[in-house]
Amino acid sequence: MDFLKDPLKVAADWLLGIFSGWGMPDLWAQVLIGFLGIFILVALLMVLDIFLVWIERKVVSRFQSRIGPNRLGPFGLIQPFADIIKLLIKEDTTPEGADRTLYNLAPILSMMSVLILWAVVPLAPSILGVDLNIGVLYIIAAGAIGTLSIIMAGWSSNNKYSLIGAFREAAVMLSFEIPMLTVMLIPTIFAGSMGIGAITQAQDTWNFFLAPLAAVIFLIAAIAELGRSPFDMGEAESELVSGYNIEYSGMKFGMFYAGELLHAFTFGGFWAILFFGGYRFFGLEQVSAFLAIAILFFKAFIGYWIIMWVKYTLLRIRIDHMLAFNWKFLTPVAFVLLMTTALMNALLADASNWLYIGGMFLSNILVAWISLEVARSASRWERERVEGTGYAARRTE
Amino acid sequence: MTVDQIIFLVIAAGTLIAAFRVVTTGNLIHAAFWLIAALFGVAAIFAILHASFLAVVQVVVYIGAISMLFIFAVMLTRKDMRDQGPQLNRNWGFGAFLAALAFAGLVFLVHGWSGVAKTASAFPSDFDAVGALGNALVSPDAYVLPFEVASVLLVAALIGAVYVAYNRK
Amino acid sequence: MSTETIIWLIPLPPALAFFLIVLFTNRNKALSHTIAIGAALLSWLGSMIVFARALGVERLGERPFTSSINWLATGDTWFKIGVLVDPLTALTLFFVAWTVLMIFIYSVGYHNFGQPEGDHDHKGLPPHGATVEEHGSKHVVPSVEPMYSRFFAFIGLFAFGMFTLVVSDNLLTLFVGWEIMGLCSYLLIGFWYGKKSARDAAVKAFMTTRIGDVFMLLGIAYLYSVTGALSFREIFTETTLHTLQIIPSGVLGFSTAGLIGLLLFIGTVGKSAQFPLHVWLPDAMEGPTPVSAMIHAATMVSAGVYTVIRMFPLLSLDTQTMSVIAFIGAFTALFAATIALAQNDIKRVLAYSTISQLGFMIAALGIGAYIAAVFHLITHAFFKALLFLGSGSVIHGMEHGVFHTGKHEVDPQDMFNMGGLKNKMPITFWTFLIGGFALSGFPIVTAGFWSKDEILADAFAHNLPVFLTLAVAAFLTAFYTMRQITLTFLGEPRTEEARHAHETPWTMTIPLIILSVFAIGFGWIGIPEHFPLLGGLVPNWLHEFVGGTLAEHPEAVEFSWTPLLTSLVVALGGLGLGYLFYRNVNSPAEDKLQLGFLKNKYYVDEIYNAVFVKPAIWFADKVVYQIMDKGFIDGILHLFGPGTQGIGDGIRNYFDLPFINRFLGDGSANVTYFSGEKLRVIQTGRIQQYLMLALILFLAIGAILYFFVFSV
Amino acid sequence: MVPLSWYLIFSAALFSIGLFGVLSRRNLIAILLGIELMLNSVNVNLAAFWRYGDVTNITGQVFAVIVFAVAAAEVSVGLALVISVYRKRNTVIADEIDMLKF
Amino acid sequence: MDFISTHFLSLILFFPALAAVFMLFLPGGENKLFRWFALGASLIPFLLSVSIWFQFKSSAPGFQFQEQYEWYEALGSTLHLGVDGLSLTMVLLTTLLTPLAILASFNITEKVKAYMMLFLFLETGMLGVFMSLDLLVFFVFWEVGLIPMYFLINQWGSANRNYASMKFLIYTMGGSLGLLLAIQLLGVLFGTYDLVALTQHWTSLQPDSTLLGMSVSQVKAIAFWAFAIAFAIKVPIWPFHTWLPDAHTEAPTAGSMILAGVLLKLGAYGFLRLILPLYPVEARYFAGALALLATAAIVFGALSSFAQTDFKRLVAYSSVNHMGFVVLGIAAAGLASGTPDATIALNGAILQMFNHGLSAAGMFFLVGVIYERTHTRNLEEYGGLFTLVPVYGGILIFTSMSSLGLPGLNGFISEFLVVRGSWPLLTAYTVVSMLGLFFTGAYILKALKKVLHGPLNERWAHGEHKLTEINAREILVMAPLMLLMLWIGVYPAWILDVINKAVMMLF
Repeated sequence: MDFLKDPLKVAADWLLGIFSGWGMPDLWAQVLIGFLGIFILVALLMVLDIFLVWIERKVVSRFQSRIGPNRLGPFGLIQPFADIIKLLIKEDTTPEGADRTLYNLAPILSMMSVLILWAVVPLAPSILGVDLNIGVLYIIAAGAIGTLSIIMAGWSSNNKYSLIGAFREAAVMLSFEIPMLTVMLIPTIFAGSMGIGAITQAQDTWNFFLAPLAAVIFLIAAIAELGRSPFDMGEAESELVSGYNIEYSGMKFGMFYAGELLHAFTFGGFWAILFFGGYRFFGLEQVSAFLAIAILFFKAFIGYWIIMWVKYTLLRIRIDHMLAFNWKFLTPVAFVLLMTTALMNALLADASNWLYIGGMFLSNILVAWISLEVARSASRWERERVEGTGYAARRTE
Repeated sequence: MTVDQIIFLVIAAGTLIAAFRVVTTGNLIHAAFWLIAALFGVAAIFAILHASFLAVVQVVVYIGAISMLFIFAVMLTRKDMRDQGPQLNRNWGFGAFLAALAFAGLVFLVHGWSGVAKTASAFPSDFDAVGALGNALVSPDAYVLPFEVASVLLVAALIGAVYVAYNRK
Repeated sequence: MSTETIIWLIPLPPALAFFLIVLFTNRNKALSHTIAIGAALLSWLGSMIVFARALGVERLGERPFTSSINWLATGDTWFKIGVLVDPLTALTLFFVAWTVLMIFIYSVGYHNFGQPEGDHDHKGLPPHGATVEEHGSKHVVPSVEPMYSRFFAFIGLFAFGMFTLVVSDNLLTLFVGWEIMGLCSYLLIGFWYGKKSARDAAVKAFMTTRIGDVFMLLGIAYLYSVTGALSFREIFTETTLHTLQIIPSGVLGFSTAGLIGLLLFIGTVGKSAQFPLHVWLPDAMEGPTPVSAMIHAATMVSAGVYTVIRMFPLLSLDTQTMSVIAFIGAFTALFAATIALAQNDIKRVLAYSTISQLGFMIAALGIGAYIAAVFHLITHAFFKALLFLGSGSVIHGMEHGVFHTGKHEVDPQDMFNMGGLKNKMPITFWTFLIGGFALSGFPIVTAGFWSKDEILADAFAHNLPVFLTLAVAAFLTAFYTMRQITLTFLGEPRTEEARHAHETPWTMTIPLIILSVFAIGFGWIGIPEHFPLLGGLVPNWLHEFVGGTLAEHPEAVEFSWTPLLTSLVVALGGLGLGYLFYRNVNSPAEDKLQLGFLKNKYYVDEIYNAVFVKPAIWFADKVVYQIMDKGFIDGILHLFGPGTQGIGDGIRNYFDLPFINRFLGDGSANVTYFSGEKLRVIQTGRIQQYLMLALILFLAIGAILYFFVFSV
Repeated sequence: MVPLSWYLIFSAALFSIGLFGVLSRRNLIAILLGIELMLNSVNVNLAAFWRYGDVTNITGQVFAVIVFAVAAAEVSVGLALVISVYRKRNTVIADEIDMLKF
Repeated sequence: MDFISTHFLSLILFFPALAAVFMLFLPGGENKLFRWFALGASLIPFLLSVSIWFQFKSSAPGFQFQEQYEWYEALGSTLHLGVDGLSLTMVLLTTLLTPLAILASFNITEKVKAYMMLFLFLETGMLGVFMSLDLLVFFVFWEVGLIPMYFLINQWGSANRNYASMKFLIYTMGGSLGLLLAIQLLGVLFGTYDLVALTQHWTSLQPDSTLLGMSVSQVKAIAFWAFAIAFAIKVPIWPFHTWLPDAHTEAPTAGSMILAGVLLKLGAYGFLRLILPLYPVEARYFAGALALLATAAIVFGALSSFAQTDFKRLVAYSSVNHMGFVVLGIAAAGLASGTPDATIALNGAILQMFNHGLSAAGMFFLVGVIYERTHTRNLEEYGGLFTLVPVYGGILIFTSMSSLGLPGLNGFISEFLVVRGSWPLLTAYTVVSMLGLFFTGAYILKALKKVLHGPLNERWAHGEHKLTEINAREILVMAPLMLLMLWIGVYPAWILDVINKAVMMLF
């Protein structure tokens, strides 16, 4: 039973016993076990990544009324492995005039920025890499490294398309970090802690019901962070050929590609963790750690699926519209929402549970409605100004 | 020499080398990337000092934002991709001398200070540095006013930067 | 509802009607007059209820209906206002309510409600008639008054003022109602403000009465400061009256009561148009209609007399004051009657007759005939209202003729343009005749006879000169009344217009009929007990009832044949002579009484203008404003400017310029310039060099501080 | 255990390197880079003094946070100025921007 | 909420000034914004003062809502605020009239921002005078009220504005020189400027001792006249009144409203607050002289007004006439402080201040309304306008009647009380002043006759000069004033009670 409940501890104790048996000092043994744990987690993630490729391809096919990979293995399940083999054996090119160090460093950083996120993901009540008390900030910090990798890649490729792509992507990521961080503070308010584990534990009621608008904003900002359509500024195949990773081939490209997919899945997971209770599901998570992991992954897949749904449904938005959308709409709304939530939290501190939930929910809806109304009238104003009709035109004359 | 010390020395050396490259390398983009390396080093130093909040904020703010801005600025202020001509001015020797003098003066001061040999005390149990920091920043008894002033400064800088860099054509 | 509540409520409906009409319904004529008449009806109803209940109370005078509330804070105490209904008030309420209601109804017809809008009518001018096509031919009919709603608003406010005055239990609210009526008279006289004569008359009316009001205000203040109260019930206590009587005022030997009474009486002189403040009333006939003129004549002027009657206990304390009152009343009665002889305007005759009749009442009070004054006040109100409304009806009928012929230069109010209207307007004629006979004191049947007879009897008993004066005035009254009736109704029509006049609508005739009933019947409530034949058939109810108002019940005078015969002779003689004189007179030239000084009202207006108005304007403009303010005070002020400037110039030229400017100012600038010239070389413009310089200095200073300052 | 003096010397070195950059680099952006190094060295000092003093007294960290804010503001405005100057003068070399001289 | 309830007065006092400062930072050119902002900013003090009106306990002695802050420690002066029934009435009047004046000036199109700011500063200055219980602060606010008005006249006035504004400023400043010296005399003598403390010290001085080399009574007489002249100029009492017609006539409409509505009250308030308590003996001694001047103001004011052909100047002189009654009441009170007669006279005087604030502001506004449409103030050029503008005409008649003192409206109550109070004390003066009351009617009717009645001047009936009816905003300005006029006229107890209790406690 212990193993089902807390497999990590059982395994660690077992390994510690073995290593001690070899006469290893405790400190070294623990470091070794830690490395081992990291290795296993990363390895599992890479395997997952392979299947993500398959899932992505299958899903996009269904969206586009195609069947997708179906030749290799049942349902084409072997197809991703074939792809990997292709990537591995492909020629590794480096463009002329490239800044070699940075060129080679960029894909590694890209992959790394995703993988280090999993250090703070609470997979189960007992399985958590590091319980950082500033986990929320850590997520953003890891995103900063992703930005760095893209800039590196774009600049070092000595290609103007990739440079432009990198710039656009970096600008987008820098911008959308702000609403993202802002709405991530809302679960922080509810939990009273920045730690991801604590946030999960605190969700007796899913945060989604307390802050639906925050969840939506987080999802939008996450899609922008990921650089996926409709915010795929960095790649933008039709304009920049392939953006910052244009000059990459072989496994270096593979790392970018895998990084992006895993990144999307990871943010699906964070969405679930921050707003849908993470591994929690009516106490089922207490039964077994494996069940908890399954619950989390199920939720993460739903988030991932929504992200894919958006990607394959919406068209790309122009960069200036996108930044304007962020700075003039999303960020102010996030700020207002944060303040509203803080205020409501203070006001409803002593209220009963249902009143608390209701008040929070209604205040979110209210903020959403007001901001949509404001946005609507602002855009009508703008349209009339451009078209030269209505009050706006007369006013500006 | 303990493990701590070794780790510190390694990080400090890396940081200083990176910093040195920042001021000496001829390629400005490289200088910016070296700066990122140096900042990572400083973040690591923070981590060693158990200032985890500072460490993460160092990454978010400096690496995530400030260094990106530097790279942007470098890109925006050049006609071709590579740098031309010397990167140091005529007086660099004198500058180096002054910097060395400053370093010497600082070391001298540190050396003469009585508290230099202090050792770190252990963290009290159940002391939450991040929580304490958060409370200190928004508590009216502590630093809410500087905090607010800083935020006003940031807003002013934001608007000012937009205004200054805005292309009026 | 308790009686007190009803009394409080009586004045309110007309005031509400005023605000409703002004604020909301002034565009809808029918709604406006409905509201106004409805309000008058409510007030009428309230008055009748109160009157009926008052009749049922034994010894109402000692136990009147009264109720009051706090109004003004005066130090430790409150000044209270309230309502009071004693027998006098009850009777006054009775006739005021009736006349007001009649006037309201009458106005509907008079202002041509239901007729088309005029062709060229302007607001502020009387309607000029409208052209309508009927049976294929165009003809002109009277047009509706353009400011119809406004008229009803004004008379509503007027009614509010009158009711307030009547029901109030103290002098101050009485004064409030008094002044509100003054405002309304101003507004109504100036109703057709487009006419110069109308607006001059309005200002004249307001200013003339204001002279009286100012004195009355002083009187009120005086009374208030002596007794500390203004409520009638508090003043008319024995101790208070006694105090007032014994304290001398220090002016011309009057007692305090006498002086206060005189001041209050001056107010009445203004309001009731007694000599010498009578000049406004004839001019007030510029008002749009006989209706508003009647309001002034039959109602508002009665208020003056009412006030004197009200204050009778106070006035009667000082014989000197009483003789002044008696003198003014008697003189006015005669004076106005003589002027009335020579007037040709049907309304002006009535106006002067009003002044004259008011003089009768005042004189009656002056000789202490309290009940007679009240009696005549009431009967006069009814028959004079009847006469004014009748004259309005005549004018209206004449206007009809004017519209028919289209000759607008013909004055529809000039009696010499009428004649023979008896057949054209029978109802008007008969009611007018009743009113005229009542005014003349036609024996036995008319109310006027009984009241006038009582005054004469009292005068005969107390004061012979007054009796003689009044007798002459009564004779003249009968004479000019008959002159008026003869010229207007009898004989043959003298003009085409008179030939085409015809009877007025029912809204105008019904009030005439109702009022004529009162003009006859109301006399019977006050038949003296010892009157031959009739005395005692009907109990002298009035004497009993009204007499209860006073603390001491006044004794009825002994019956005497002399005044009775006198009044019979003057009434019948005046009427007969009048008919004989004017039977055949057809133009002003044939009228032998068109004497210059009578026609011009003894030149009083001209004298006032030359003695008071012009000098006042000259004094205000030339002396006070031009010479004193502009010339003298401002002149002194304007000396300050040049003086200060001289000093300033001196300081500037001999100190500032040479010393401060040249030496200190320019000198320091020169020094600064020179040093700047020499030092500018180090300004290279290179930021890093500045920084290095700063750093060197910093290090140097730091080192110096460290080694030489802090180490010591 | 790492002694406090190590941190202080490390930060002094970092500071001096930054100072050298500020004094000697020609490029305006490079000068700003130097300034960043100097600010970082200050933060290291603040954090070190916090750690080696009374840890419950959080003032050192608060100061560091405010230094972050100031640095961010400084960089944004500084770089905006640089870009603006570049637009106007077509150069980012500090020595060439010397209009403000005698 | 605690903060608000403990800082009512300073909130009312400084809110307009803070709002004015805030207006500096509003973007330029947004006239609409400035107007509404200023209106809103002036409404808040009004709401606050209404709220303290209801919280005010009129039967409690002394000052209420007191606040005291360090201000000028070296001189012993503190920022001491407080109100009693007397000043509360004036505060209410001020906070009521300021929003109305701002609303009245919505048609200003030049330099709107500066205009609105000046108005808000003006409000603070006026309120400060009414609220301060410290002589030095009193003086400071006294002068603060002066400067914005100077600029209002000087910048937005009509043709002769330079002369008028200069006259206003120099005249008033000249008067306040003596005031400042006298205040300093008191302050130096006792080391405090606090009114409550000073009143005790000052009145308890022995009359036979010497002070500054003179006998106390001499010093007091000099100080009395220094105070009295400063206030007399502000009231203004004849013969210091000639600045008033000029200033009122040249000021913009809203400026005249405030000038007549509130600024004149500062002088009368000074008499009540400072002269009567500080100099009871001198007030009694000089009451006759004061009454003489008041009577002169009543009579000559009315006569001068009657002589005018300029509508606004006519109204301006009517202020001299009406304020004469205030001073007459004060003189009566000075003569026999504490007696019931004096109390009634003072009640009347204070109520007259309030009433004149309503009616004069209304009259000036109505003059402004017609002037804005016709661009002339000459009475001869109007005529028959009642036909064109019936609503305006009705409002004008209503307001005129209030000014005339028609019973049933507010003016009558206060005039009656003054006459009643001063009759037994100053009989002769009261009788003479009745002449003024008579001429009040004369000039009011003259104005009505010339403007509304008579044959229509065809110039205003058609074409480009066609007269337009008073608009909704302007009616909105008049509506509260008219409502109050009627209310006080019909049922004055609500306000008179507060005044009466204050007077009973003060004197």
